[in-house]
Amino acid sequence: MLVAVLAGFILAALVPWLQPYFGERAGRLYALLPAALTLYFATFLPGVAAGEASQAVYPWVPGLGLELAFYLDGLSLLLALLISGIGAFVVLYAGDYLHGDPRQARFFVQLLAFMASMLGLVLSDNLIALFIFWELTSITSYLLIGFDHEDATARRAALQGLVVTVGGGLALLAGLVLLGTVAGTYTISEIVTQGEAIREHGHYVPLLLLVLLGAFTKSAQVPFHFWLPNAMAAPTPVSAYLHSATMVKAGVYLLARLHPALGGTDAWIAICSLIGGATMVTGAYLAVRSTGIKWVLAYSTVMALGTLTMLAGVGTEAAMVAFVVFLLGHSLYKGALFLVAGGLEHGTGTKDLLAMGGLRRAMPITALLAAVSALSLAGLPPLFGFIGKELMLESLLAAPFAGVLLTLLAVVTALLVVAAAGAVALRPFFGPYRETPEVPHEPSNAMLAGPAVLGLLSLLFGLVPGIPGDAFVSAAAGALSSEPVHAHLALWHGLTLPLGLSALAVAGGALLYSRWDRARAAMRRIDAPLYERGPEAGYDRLMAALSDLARRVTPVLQHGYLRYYIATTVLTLVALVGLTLITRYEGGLATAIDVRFYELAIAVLFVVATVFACRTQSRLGAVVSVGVVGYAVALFYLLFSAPDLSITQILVETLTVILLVLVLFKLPGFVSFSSPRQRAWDALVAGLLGTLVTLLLLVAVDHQFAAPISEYHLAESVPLGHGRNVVNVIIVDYRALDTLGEIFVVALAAIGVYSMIQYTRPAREERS
Amino acid sequence: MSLEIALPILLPLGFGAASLAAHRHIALQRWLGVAGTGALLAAALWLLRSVGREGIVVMHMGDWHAPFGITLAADLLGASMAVLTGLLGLATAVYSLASTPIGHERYGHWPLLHLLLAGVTGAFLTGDIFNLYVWFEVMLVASFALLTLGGERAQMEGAIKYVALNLLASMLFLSAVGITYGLVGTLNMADIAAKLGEVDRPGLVSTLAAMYMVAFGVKAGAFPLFFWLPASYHTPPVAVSALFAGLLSKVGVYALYRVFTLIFTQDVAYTHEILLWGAGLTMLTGVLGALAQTEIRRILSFQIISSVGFMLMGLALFTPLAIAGGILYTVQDIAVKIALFLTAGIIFRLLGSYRLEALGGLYRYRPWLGILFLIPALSLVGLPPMAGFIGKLTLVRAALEEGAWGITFIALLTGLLTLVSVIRIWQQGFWRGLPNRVADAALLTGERRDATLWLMYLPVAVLAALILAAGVYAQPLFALSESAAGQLLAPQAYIDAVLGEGAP
Amino acid sequence: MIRPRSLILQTMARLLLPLQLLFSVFMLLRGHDLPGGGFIAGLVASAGFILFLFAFGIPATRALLGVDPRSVTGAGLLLAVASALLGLLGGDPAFTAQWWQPAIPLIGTIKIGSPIIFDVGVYLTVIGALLTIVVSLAEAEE
Amino acid sequence: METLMAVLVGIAFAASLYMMMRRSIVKLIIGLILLSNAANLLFFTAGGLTRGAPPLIPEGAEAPAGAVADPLPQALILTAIVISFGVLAFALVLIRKAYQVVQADDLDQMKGTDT
Repeated sequence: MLVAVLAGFILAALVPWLQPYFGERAGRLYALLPAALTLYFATFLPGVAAGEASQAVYPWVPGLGLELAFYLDGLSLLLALLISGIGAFVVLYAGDYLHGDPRQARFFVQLLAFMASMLGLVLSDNLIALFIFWELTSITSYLLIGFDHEDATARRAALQGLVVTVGGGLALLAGLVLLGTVAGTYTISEIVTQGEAIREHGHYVPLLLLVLLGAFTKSAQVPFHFWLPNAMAAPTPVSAYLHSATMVKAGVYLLARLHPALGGTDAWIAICSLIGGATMVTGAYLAVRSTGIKWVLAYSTVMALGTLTMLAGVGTEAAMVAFVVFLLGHSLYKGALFLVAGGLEHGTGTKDLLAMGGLRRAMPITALLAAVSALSLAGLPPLFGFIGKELMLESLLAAPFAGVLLTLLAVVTALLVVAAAGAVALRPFFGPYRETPEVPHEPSNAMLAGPAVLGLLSLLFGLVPGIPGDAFVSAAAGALSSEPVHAHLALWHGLTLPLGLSALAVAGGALLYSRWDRARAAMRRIDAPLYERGPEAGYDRLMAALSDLARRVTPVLQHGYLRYYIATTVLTLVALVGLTLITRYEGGLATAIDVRFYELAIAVLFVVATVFACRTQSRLGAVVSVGVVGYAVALFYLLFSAPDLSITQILVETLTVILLVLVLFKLPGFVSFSSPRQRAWDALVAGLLGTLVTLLLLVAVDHQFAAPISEYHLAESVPLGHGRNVVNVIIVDYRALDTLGEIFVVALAAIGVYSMIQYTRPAREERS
Repeated sequence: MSLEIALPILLPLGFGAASLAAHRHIALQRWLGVAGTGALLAAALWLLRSVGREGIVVMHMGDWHAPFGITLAADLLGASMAVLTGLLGLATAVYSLASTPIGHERYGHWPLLHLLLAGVTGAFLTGDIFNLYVWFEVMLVASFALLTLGGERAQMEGAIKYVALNLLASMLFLSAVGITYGLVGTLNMADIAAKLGEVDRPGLVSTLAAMYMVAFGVKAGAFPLFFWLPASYHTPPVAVSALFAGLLSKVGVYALYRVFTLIFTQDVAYTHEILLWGAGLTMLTGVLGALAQTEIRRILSFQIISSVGFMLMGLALFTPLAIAGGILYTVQDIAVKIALFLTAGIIFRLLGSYRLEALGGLYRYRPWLGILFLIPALSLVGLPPMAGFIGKLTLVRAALEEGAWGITFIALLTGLLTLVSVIRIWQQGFWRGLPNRVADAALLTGERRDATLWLMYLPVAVLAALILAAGVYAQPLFALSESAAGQLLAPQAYIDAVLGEGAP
Repeated sequence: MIRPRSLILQTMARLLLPLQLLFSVFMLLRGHDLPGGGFIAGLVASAGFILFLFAFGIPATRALLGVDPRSVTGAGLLLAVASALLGLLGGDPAFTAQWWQPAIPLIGTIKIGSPIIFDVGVYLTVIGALLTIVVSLAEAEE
Repeated sequence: METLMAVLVGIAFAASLYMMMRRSIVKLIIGLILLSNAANLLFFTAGGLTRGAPPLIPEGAEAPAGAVADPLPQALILTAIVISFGVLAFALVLIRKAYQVVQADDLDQMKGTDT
């Protein structure tokens, strides 16, 4: 199974080398991989139908609980088949769709990597591994949406999708880690068995919210639905893939997968069914309102995702069966419709439904294929979409929470979707013929293969629902609930309430389609204000506010004034060290005053010179007083038994003064730039630091917890160090490494000085 | 006798001295540059191998037994950091062959490079607090000189802030060392830890801890002490920026890790709480700064700060997993930052600008460069399958296990904002078409060839491959970080190794 | 600053330089036992050269030195590093002191050790570095 | 004496910081020089003050006669003095160069790299 997941990545990595050899035919070659994978996964069907699950575990980072664990049950098999199966057609289709495009190689790299990530996602049995694949789908789909990257719209859409899904992904990460911590394992198949313990844990609500946030952003639930239609900027094969089978399904897949662990609580049911229901209606409404073919389809996808979320929320056995059937049905018809839309766009040069008309003569096969899949979308018999819709209505009527409301929403949705399906399947092909930018023509066979097969399946599964029913619907639905499920799918359930509601919806939808143009105009009038304050405007405003915040905050901190940097640093020191000292130190200060007269004299000299250096307006005065401070320090060293220090200090101070003189007299004289108020404030900060240092030193000299190690140095200096000046022995022997560092510092300073003075780089000098 | 611990310090010192002595012979200096950094990498790898096999490696310099002389001591953290120093030194040296202006080479680029690395490895490997100060200064003065090499106005303006603030921090550090010596009469860090461990005065020890925290906080670029970093890091030639970005602030972080696991562990509830606040604020201010910038190197400079927040977060949480996460994050971040800066240098070579508004067309003409950029950029954001993801995952997991909701939220939010800030480079520089105002895109489009460009690509490619490999095959790095964290949290072993069994 | 090349200064510098150099070597060698050492000695020697520089200007100083001060710095650093490596050659840790006490006719027994070689390295580095700084500054002033 | 010295060190720190917060780069350098002296003096005081007993061992003796000053802080401060000298020499030339390229002594005119 590892090979199955990795194969896509490996092939993606090989594409840059394969492409030059196979050129235009490369797409057909790559399609062999997903096709082979479909066959491979199909071999699991009998086992899964019998209720078995396959597992494979490869260690990855054991210390983190991260392993490449794969688990194949009904649910993951269903999705794996959809991904690889539709993937094969999409790859095949893309080769022709991008005919002659020099970026083909790039496209296939991204597409194959996306497919592999998606497979990894649905097969992972480890929360972290699932998350890794989850993020990989976000990244690869970012690259795919932004494929036409020199177009600003595509860039914007790609970024929007990335920010929304990665943002949600981060919440998901926290949620999954929390879930793993609560459950004590990251293995999903173990987690789902301990649902009760998890639901009763104190962290249940936060972790549920985090996981749902991740799932909802990925699956474009209200109010995060806006990124999905914008992602239409992607080339059509991508849209098909992203929207039909895959990325957006990742969120609802996660809901389904974790349902046994997290589902069934009031919070779960309420949030999922209400958000799902709202998304469903919103998606359907917006689909009717749109005129771009891909937009209609994208919004109807939003509708489907909302439906699935709602069903996952309802969570009854019937809802689970409806979930699986609806998911399968949607993947089939939506994949086909996107490929048809791509064919239309390819054949006519426009995406606008209003610009098309009467194409049934020029593109009869396309028209037929569109009709089949659109019927399934509209939920009309005998197509598979009908079965899904009936099951949904049935389960909603029996929903434990807000059943009436949800049913009502579903009927309204069904009505709207019928109209939208009409717009897609009827509008371009019937009515008067309209001129399109390109002379309409049928797409190539490779491009028709996908919609044909998918449409056929919609029809076949609708007519003989036992095929999917027996093969995996029961098994998949069983994975969603804790108990085994036996689904009996049938086209005809008798004259039931759902059937009546469906009929009502179809009639209403047909009516709406007949007044489509007027209805759209009315909608636009009504909802215009909503658009200005809708979620997408919110996203834009949030991003703008973010930039604005950054641009406001940063100059407050990084303002360029060195003196405030210094003041901030010092005040931080005073705050941290000073507060610690005041609040936590228990003990006294050294106060013994034992001062000789000459020491006091030097001290006075030191203070006077220091203060003078600060106050003087003359450069020479400053230099001299700095020198005096230095010599006073040297005197202290001498008085307190440090002759080496004293000599060094005198020599260094002399040299410093020489350098100061050499440099300062090239510079302007002292000027007071600061106001008296500024100076007072600076003096306050400086005074705080001075006080702190004095206090610290008083505390330090009052304590000595251990005898200094220098007793050893004194004792061994002659016998082992061969020297009687212990300071020098320390410098060249005991601690020679310090001295080595020190001379390197001096040498480095010399290099720096030399280069600063001697080397001025001519402007824009480039190396030849 | 463990020669391998002295070599990572002495080799760059020797090569630096030799490069200085050979100041007239640039070709020779170039050879010494690559050979010296290569030798450093080899020696550091040898050291890491020894530490992995035998535990902490110790050398008492001058044969003066600890605590009387200076003792070098390498645990897994120190040795790994030395390896990274070698790796990045080599990467920068190779990159410099093609990118450093000839005048810079003539006026000291190569000796400065070696000596900067010597200061960095010295800081990573010394076991003596005063000696740490000395290596800080070696590193600092080398960085001063590298920063100002070229003498442009921006460099001078940045350097003044860099010098003043770092000097202030050095003096604080020196004062803290003085007070430490006054209290316990010793300088060996293991000995300080042992002796302070016997002192039951948490208030006093915490005060001292706060001094070190501020001093190292400046060096690390933590909030609110980071100002010098964004003011200066974008001003020198890009190879130098890269080296600074990769290594310098990490030395400050390393020093915090060292003293706050070895010495100041008496009042963790207090000191590490402060660190945690610092970590969160550092992340947020750093990433907000990055969002406000429109020039690649400035964006990256602020990102350095934000990353430092993540490193501190690991230390502040102070659990084995958190520290492992912090180390892992630090290790990958070093490679990430240098790779990003080096990529920025390639972009500059191709388009002649670092300003986002003047970039474009890179993905169309240089898709491989795009991949080389995306790998470290995604690692920076913390997205799989890069090494940065493993680091961030470990940190988040450690934080959630501790119930540290606040820092988790900030860390995740920072991740998202980081994405927004670096993806702009991608959107503008790589995805957008070539803007009209680009003066000369002949190199980009391949109309003009540049024979040395591969020397710039090579180090980036190697680093990107390592980042990707460390993310996909994450177990070795994670295990290393885990063991390193284990060593840090069991300081007695370090103390015993340095002072000898049965030491006080 | 380097204008006034008075005769007195020149004479003084000419006289003082050898004395200061001699004194610096004295400080260097006695440093192990009494106050002094490589750094102080290096400062003293540099002071002599700096005085000479002020008296006679840069070309004369360069001619007197004969080598680029940067080379002196490099040589001093190499010597210091080499003395650190001496210990490694003997199988001891770096910097391990190696002492020899050869008897030299007329002078008697003297002690030579790697710490003293190290101190000579310090001495040379300090001279080289200081002269690099001062000479470049002086050059910039002209 | 330690008490007096602590006060002196505090004054030196305050003075150096005050100078570092001026707008003039020349004053900045004066502040840095004072700062390094202040830090060295702090170290010296923290290491303990001893009058008139330098850590020298008389000719012929193996160990010092009686108590002498602690040699270790002295050696460390020596190192610190030299390091500070190197850094200050660099900083001094840096401000000179900065003045040359910016043509002003005012730090407020040197904030182009921040914003």
